[in-house]
Amino acid sequence: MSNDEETAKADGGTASRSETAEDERSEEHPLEWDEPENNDKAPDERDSVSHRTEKYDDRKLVTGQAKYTADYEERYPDLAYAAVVRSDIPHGRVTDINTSAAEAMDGVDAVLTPESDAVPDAKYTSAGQSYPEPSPWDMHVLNEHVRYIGDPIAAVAAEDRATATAAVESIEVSYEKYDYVTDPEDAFDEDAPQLFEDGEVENEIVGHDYDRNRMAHIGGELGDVDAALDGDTHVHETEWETIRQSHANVEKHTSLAYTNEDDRHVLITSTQVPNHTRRQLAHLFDIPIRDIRVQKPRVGGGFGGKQAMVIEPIPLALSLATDRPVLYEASREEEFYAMRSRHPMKVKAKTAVTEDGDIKAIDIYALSNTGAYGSHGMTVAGNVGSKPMPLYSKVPNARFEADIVHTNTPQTGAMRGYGAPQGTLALEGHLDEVARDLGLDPIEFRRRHHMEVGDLDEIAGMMGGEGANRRIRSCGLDECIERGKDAIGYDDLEQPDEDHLHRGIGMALSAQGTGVAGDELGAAQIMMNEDGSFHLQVGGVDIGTGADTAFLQIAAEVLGCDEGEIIVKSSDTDVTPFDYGAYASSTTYISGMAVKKAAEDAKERILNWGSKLLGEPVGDLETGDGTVYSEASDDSVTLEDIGYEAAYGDDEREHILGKGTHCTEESPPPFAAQFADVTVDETTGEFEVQKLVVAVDCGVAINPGMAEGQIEGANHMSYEMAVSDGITLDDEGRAEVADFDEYGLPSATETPPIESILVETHEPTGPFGAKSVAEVPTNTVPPALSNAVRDAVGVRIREMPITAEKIRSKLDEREI
Amino acid sequence: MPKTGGNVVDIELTINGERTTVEAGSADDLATVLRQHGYIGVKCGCDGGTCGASKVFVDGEVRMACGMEAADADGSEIQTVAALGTQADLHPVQQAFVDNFAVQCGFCIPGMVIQAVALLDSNPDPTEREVREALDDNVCRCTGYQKPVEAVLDAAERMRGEQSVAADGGQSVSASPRGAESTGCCGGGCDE
Amino acid sequence: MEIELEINDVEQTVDASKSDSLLDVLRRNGYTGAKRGCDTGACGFCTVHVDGEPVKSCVEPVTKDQDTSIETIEGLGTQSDLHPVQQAFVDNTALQCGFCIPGMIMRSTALLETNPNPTEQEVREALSDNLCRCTGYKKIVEAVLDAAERMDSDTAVAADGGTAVDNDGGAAAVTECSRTDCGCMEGDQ
Amino acid sequence: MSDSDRVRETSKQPEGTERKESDPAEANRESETGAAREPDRKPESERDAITVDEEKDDARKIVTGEARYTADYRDRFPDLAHGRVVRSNIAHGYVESVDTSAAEAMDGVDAVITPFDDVVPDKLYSSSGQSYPEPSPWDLTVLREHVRFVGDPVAAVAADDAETADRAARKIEIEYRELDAVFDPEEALDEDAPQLFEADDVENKQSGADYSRNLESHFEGELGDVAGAFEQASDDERRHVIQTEWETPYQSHCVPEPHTTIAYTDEDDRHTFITATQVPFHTRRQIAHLFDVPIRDVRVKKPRIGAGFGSKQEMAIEPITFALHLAADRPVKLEMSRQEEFTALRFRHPMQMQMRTAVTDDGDIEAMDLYTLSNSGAYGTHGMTVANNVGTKPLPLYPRVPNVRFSGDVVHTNLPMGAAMRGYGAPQGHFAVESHMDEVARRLGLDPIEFRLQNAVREGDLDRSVAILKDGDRFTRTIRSCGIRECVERGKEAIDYDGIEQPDEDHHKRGVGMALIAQGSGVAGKELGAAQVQMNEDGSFHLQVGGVDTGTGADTMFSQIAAEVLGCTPEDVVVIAADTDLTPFDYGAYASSTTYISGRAVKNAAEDAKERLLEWGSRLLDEPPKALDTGDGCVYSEQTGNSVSLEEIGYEATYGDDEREHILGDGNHSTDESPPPYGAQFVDVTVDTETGEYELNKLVFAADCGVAINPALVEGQIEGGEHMSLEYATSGDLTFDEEGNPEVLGFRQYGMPRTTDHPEMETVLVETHEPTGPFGAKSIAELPTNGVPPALSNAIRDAVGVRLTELPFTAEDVKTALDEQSADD
Repeated sequence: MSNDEETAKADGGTASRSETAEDERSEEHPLEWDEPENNDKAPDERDSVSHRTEKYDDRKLVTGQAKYTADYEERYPDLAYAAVVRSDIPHGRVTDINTSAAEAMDGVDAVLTPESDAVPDAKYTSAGQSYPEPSPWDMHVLNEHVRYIGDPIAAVAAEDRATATAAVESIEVSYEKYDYVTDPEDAFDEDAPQLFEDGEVENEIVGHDYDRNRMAHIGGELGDVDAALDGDTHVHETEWETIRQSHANVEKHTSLAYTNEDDRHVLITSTQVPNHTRRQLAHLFDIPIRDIRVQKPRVGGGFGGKQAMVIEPIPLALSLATDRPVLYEASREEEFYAMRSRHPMKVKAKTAVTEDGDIKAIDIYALSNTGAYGSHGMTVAGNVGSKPMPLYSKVPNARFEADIVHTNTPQTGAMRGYGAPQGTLALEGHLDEVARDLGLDPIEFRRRHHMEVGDLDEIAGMMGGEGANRRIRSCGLDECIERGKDAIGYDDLEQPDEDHLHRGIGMALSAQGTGVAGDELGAAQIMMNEDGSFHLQVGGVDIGTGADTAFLQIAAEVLGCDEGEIIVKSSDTDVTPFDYGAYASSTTYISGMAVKKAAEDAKERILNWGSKLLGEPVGDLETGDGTVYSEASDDSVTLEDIGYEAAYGDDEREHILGKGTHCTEESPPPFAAQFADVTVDETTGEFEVQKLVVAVDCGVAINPGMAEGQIEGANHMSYEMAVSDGITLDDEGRAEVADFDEYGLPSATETPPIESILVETHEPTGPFGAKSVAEVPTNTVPPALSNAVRDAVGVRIREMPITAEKIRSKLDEREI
Repeated sequence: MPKTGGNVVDIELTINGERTTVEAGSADDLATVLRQHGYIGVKCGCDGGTCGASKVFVDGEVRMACGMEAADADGSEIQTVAALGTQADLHPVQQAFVDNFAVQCGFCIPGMVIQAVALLDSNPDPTEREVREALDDNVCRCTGYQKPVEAVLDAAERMRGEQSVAADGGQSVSASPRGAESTGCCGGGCDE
Repeated sequence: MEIELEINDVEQTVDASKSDSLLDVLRRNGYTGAKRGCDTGACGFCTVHVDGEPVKSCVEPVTKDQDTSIETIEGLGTQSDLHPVQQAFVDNTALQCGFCIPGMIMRSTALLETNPNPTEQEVREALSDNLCRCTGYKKIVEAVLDAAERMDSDTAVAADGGTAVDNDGGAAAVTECSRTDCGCMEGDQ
Repeated sequence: MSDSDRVRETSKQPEGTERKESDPAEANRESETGAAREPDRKPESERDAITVDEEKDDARKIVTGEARYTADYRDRFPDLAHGRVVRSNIAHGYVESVDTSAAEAMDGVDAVITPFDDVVPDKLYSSSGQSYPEPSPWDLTVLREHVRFVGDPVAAVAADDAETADRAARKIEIEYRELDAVFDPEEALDEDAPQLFEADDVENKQSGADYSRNLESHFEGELGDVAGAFEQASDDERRHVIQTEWETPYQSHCVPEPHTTIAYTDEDDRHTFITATQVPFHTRRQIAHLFDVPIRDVRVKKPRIGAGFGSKQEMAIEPITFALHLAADRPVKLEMSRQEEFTALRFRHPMQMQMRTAVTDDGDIEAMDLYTLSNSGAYGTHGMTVANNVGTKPLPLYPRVPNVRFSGDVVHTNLPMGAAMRGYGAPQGHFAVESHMDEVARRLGLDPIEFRLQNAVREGDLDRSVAILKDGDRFTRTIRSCGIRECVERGKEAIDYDGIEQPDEDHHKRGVGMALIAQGSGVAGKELGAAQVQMNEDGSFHLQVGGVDTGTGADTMFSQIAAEVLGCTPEDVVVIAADTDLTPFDYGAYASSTTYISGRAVKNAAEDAKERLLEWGSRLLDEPPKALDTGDGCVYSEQTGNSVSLEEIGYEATYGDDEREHILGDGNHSTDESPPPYGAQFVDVTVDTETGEYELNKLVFAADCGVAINPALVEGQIEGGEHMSLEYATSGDLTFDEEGNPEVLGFRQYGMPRTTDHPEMETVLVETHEPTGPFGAKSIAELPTNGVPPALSNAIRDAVGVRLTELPFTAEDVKTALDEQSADD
């Protein structure tokens, strides 16, 4: 979506459910998808997809042989190491940088400041989104105007890490200090210290008002919410608050930059978005895109933190300045205060519900604290509404608005769930509260309103324009709820023997998307070797999820060979076709479909050769078991025979190639039903989560083992949002967390058992029926746990994290 | 050539059975030194002994190599994950991690595997709780610990030889992308 | 043993054994521009300058080079700022596989140092110890003569490393030649 | 009637081959040969990126020493081991035992391998680097128990450094049981001669093999009735039968970069070779066969390579390197010494040829009969196919001769291995045919040039002699481009043929000789190239192509062809080539196929992408695609003059609001065509009749290679080819003692011409348009390798009247001939 369109929507874009328009929309969003026959395979027809195929890089990973960025160190004997000087004041202007001591040190190769020639002074956004980015260009690589404790000011390259660190410590920075503001509500005040001058920012976002520190305002409405709220209904209003969560990637942000003998500027970097990084670097350094190569090796977790081009410009600038390879590996401390985090938000939910329990209107407002810079500020806030609200697509009136505000606090960015966790907490906590207030069963209450197959989801389109309306063609919500209930033992919950212990179950639903509707692109190429094996080149990015393995399975299913016969090469901008990258849960759906198309393109040629060799028409032939076989005659020819014949045959020869590119307006939601079983000690407020159950409809799981892994990992992250403080800040906005010790990442003992349930549906627009899975289970534990505590002891915690103290104090309040 | 700070000292180590003298900066941590000598299976996820990714055996004890000065390891025997199994011939713990999809990004896995091996060495039949406790200082951001815990329990069974899985190397797993190496679970490691 | 020498103006101490040639030591220390073609001093691919003199480094015992100053191909120009001899080789398409070229260029720069205005025959004689298997030497000899013109007749060209050269094989650089009798325009036809 | 119809009619498709109809690539090509529309044919004014002297894309890194050849990757492998090969020092025998204990006991030795080790495959294979199944016998093993020449590899060592490897290699003791050896090919054919192979020592035997007579292959083919024609001629005094004999020596490729390979297995278990090879894909296949690993697990990467000239078509050292790597379990580099290059690697086959013609008084050739006896050396790689080319390359110069016979024997001796070398039999064949033609003319009193032009090929001729050894007419070819007469005319002018002045000194005699030359463009019906194009959002492109640049500038040529199609600059095309994991398939750089086959695949891929560009252009300009074309970095409309830049298209396709697409193109090319490039070689020589010494005053080569994609690079090919041809004529030879020990061990003993040995050279490019080639191009690289021996023989004949028939020509040879001549007088 372009910013212009966004502007139109901000100016009071409203939509209404007119019956006459429905027919047209049906044409635009048909229920029956023109799905190729081979896309819908019964389980027993699947040779590769929905098998628990071993993740292809697992053996390297468990033997320690896999190479992450820092492991390429040994290849570069003249490698230099980078370290960065960062602001230690929340707001101000750098008046002087004394680098003389650093420059005089032995082993220091370069010291860069904002003044240095090698440091670009162009404005940019680190967002790692498509072009033009729906994020403001408000950053510099190194900064004179610093806006939070952690803003980069100077950078050093030295012979070894210790020297680099020592050099950084020797650099003295003088500042003119400015007033600062760390609370978003305060920042919104007209008299608050201002982070950006009006006009200072390029590529400004809709609704910006920098005089009030607002980087964006968005909103959309379906029907007439105010009329519904004024009507004869119960109006409930609740307010929710979420934490500043750290991605806590186990592998820190790491980039290695060098220029090779072909004058190619190469970055080996731990990124989710190689192609966007390439484009952004080209912009920033004024280098042609074609001269930059971004290679993604194994990545130690991304979760959105590596969608941002957080550190790459620094090693590249240092490498250009020193004419040698430079490695920058952020410290763990920097990870917590100077990289990215989840936007902390305050979210208000309001509903109008009839006596009978019909929801007439949902109204959500979010105030998002984007921190010092605006990357992903608008789009994350948008998802607070556009991800959870469509769950209740049958509700006639809906409205969403958000303000995104700057404070002098660390930068936020994309993080798994991408606004949906904040929105899901508010909506799913709110609906639970409404149900209990009205004396309705919280699950049945939701069932009356939730999405079904055939629904036209206009809430998703409420903010993106009608083009973003979508038809729901797969929905396993009912089964998710049923199987989740079974697994958690919903109907036969036993209370503990001790009187002061109370057990309760909470539930929450969630929906996500599968890629950014209408703003994705994936592409793939396949080359057949003469022995019947294949090389698959795909832009898609595996950040540890197993995407490469999913690609292999999809290709193998089409080509009729074993996954081991395919060598995958992904995420190298010099070699692999284009891809938007690993974000928005797009990889299986978009890049996977591109792989499928490329494989089908190659298969067409394979069948052609099969036809030539078997003397039978292409229409009678199919691939399978490493052969092309005829269903009519039962004859077959191996892929190896075809490979040799095509490469070396006497008649015409051909290198069998396939190519595929995929984009779509579709973004079908995967669904989740989360259950949390909690026991609360009413005397202390302490609670223990016995079990988490999450049932997910991700369409057809290409690899159930990997899909379960995604669900469990996401649920763990979601659990952290419910019970951990996240990154806390002091009065100046300084992160109080410097290491894992101080960060509340639940450990193995602190994490409850997580049961993941896969509910298979068939999504006709996805490769072999697949939808996304990686994000949806990130959204659900905070509301489910809040609901469970409410169920157990009757008190409601709305401000995350849920702690014994908060429960205790609510219980105390209630007693009073 | 070491890229180190501080005075250079010679340290005698036996790494994965091989005696060697390495040069190290006096202030270097053991993880840095091991990585410089090609033992890249030792990962650095934090800056000093909190995340567990750098776990190795030092004289049989599990230590976070990044939280230990290399000089303090002088004269000791080190085992890294590289000493356990090869890709074609995995240690049963490694095999169980693979078969149970306990690996996503994999950055924490070498430390996790080392810790699991240590656990099963002292406690061949741990409870789930004991496994969780043993892995308590291994930070994992991808898996929610669910599958790693299952993998360790599975490995325990395999190593005790109690389950048929141990003999056929993970029956539930279809053909591995690398071919059929997964048959024969541990290449003899079962006997340990 | 340790040998102290200066390589491309950087003083270095390198480890070496008595049997090492200068070429062994250079390549081991990352100066791979000098190529190994015969190990007997017969092909010239390994030519570098030792104290300004062209030397076949594969038959030069490195022990001889204590305290000398070595210049290798890496010490001339960079890809974006070529030495005029390098520029002339590029512009005259005087290279194919390129394996002999570093030695050829080092030999040529030595020649032009002592004889800035050589005849074709002098160029041929100077290069007669440097073998080339791809080019038939024609374009190489032309390149060296061209480089001599550039360096001799118009320092402006030499100074800016031939940035004025366009795609058509380098004729543009010599348009700045002010002499009328030098024959440099012949290359233009 | 279109040209293509005519072609099909005249070339008489054999019954039942519907191939051409079912082949879209062929159909495409044939429609392009149609006179009405030939999108390939661009007048000079319309060419943007082709026929331009584009700077060679690696030139700057080469002149700064930054280009990386295989050995320069050593710093990427901190634990690299260095290999060394132990070779047989007897010409023929069996290895009885190998004592490796002393070597193994040395510090720093990582592995020692012998033919008896498990890690060393004992399979038979051919190192030929040809397509599959190789037209070469499988008669080699990686290390050899049965050694057949001085230089056969017996054992190998890997050690921490090269010096240790050297010392260890010297400590390996080998005991042999010696066998009788044979060094002369004629003697080898004798039934009583020592026999190199038992019949079951060889798999994949070639036609006519008879190992009891050391015969690797025998072949023959005939057009018309040769015996009848000679019989008729011998009975007719207006007809003449003339027979001549010719002999050629071993020639060394003298590759500047010795054969070098690094083999390692990466963390993905990919067996990887960084290797100086002309044939990455054939090497991959051969390695997989030999070591019984899947093709998919092998990766072959070609970095910059220090030329090949055919010697790196051979998989000569990769298997030993890989075996050492497996044994040492670390990366291993094996780099040949120059002495090994001169004694143990590969060479041009020495040959003896007989040529006989029947000619009328008027100079019409009625029959030709050519026989060659090729010395294949100890093994048979390329034995048959090189010998085949002795006839099938030069005989098509005279396709109108009605009766033609060509036959040959390829024989083993206990000498080094003949193999592919630039020219590939054609230098030997041209020496025989073109010297013979000159001799015929002079004996008949005809002008040697006019005599040849009277009989020489013309555009539109149907050439059957190229397929004389094949069954059926499939490879009979129609000549669609032929500039041979213009080559002769302009060559004459350049050498000043009509204005030669004799020297003042009486004993100095000056003469000019000429030879016509033809080659092919790829192996007809046995080539495949493929390419992929990816567009970046800024309007630049990545081109992935299997084609192999061995220093010729092929990568640059690819970028020019792609740029011409896509309408961008060559700089905007980033080329990634010759890496079996990344680039599409290619047969490799041999048989002068790269421009014609791989270049055409690049063109097809670019056109595939261009179709999408025009589609996007159409969308953005709102005009139909067929009104649009690419150029100047734009898609533009000829009708409206509107245009949209490739960058705009790139951004729109990648990030646009509507549907998006990564613009990709792929292309394949295979063909039965192999159009000959033509040339005329002129040599101006002065002979000292007192001493026999001679001096070359000038060489002129006029070439018709169709449209030269990059004229400066083409000139480079010609000058370099002539250099090699000059060596062949004047100075290159290998000699052996009576026990088969090599006497030439390095450049010092081998007569490779130096700068001062080179006469003035002048190159003339004659442009024709070959409709089957990319933008009209044919091949160039091999053509100029063929001309100097016959042209010099003819020039000396012209100057002093004597005929030299054995290469190389020494002053003594001339003197002896002059003495014989005066004795005859």
